[in-house]
Amino acid sequence: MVLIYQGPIDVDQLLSRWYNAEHNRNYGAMVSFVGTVREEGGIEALSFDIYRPLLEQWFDGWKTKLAKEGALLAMAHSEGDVPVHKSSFACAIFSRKRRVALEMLDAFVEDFKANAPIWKYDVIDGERIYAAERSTPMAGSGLLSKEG
Amino acid sequence: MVLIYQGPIDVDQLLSRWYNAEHNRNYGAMVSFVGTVREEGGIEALSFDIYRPLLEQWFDGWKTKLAKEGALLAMAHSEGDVPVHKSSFACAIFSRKRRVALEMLDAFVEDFKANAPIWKYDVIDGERIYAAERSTPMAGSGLLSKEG
Amino acid sequence: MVKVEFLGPIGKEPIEIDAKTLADVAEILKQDPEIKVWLENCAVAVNDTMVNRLDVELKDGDKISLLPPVCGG
Amino acid sequence: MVKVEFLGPIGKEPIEIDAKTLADVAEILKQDPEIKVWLENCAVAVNDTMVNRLDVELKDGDKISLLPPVCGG
Repeated sequence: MVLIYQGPIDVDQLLSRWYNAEHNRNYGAMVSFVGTVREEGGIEALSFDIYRPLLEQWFDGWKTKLAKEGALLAMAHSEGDVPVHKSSFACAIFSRKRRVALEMLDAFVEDFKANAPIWKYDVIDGERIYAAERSTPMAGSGLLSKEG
Repeated sequence: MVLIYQGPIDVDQLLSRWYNAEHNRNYGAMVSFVGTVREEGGIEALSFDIYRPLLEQWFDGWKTKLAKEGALLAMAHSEGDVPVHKSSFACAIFSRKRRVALEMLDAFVEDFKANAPIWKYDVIDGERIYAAERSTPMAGSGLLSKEG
Repeated sequence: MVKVEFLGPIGKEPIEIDAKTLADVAEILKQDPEIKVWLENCAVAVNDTMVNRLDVELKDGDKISLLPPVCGG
Repeated sequence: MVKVEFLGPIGKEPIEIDAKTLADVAEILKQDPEIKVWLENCAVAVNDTMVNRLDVELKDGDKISLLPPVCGG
């Protein structure tokens, strides 16, 4: 299951929780990624909407894929506002040997960016503005604009 | 500088230290790798020798390389014995955008395995046995066996 | 009747419409200019399963979700 | 005199020898069967700089390090 935080992720507590839950299960490698809100374009925060049912499905697909390689996947994401310099996304992969974890982290994060049902908004002067230019149409987009 | 621990790394404290030192310097991505001693082959621990002067040089080379990409590198390693299920190696890369950090983590860890001047021993029944089969000759090995 | 929900930034309340297939849904949604502009970039799920065919048959109570371009992290 | 040190698992105390180049060092080390077996897999540093030529000239007090196969992490 994806851990959903209302607002920023408590990264210290989260990485510690993941490491301590798994490091004695004989995994040799833990890789992790933490995404932090950058101060740019005059934003005071980013804000996120999540569609949980499809996020869970998408995540379960990856969990199953990694389990076949003997690896374990964990993920957390924020909902609502996350101020600059706070973190909104974290994931970790545990595997027996390093190779699987290192390769899969990159693939997972890229697919996350393209296909996780999460929407991002810039918060400027208290206003929430959809980050349209930085967003990616999901696989299969445009179905309903086709001529029947 | 590489952080050298005598014995196991305190991973919670270390990741927290790295994250908190850097997350408000406007890096958008932190990736990390933690290597943990696996229980296999009847070992009770791994043990490590480090040649610090060359480790620092090797590490500084990578730090400079990453700095050119706007990224920051941190690393810790154990010296002496590290019991099974404890961690002996950790590194983290911070970068503005995720791509540099994700790509460089893999490249750094692979080069670390091949060229960091660290020697590994299995500890079995209190005896320290060089892990010859898992070790890699460094670049340029064999120079002194050449016919002059 | 099927329910159509508009996720994320589309910012529109769900609607109920009469439709036998996704092609019917497409025809109806194209009539609302505010929604029409989103269709080209939206992916579609029926009862929380992603779909990529217009001839998907719908039954009473089905839920259709429109998913605009995403950007997590 | 130059100092030769044997790192990691070679497990031998440093020695001092007379040598003008690394080729001289190679000749001398090959005479010790215990060391000879390591030479094929050892990299070499002079004063903590990795080297890959036998004609490197040595001066009094230089430190030569033999680095056997590594395995960090």
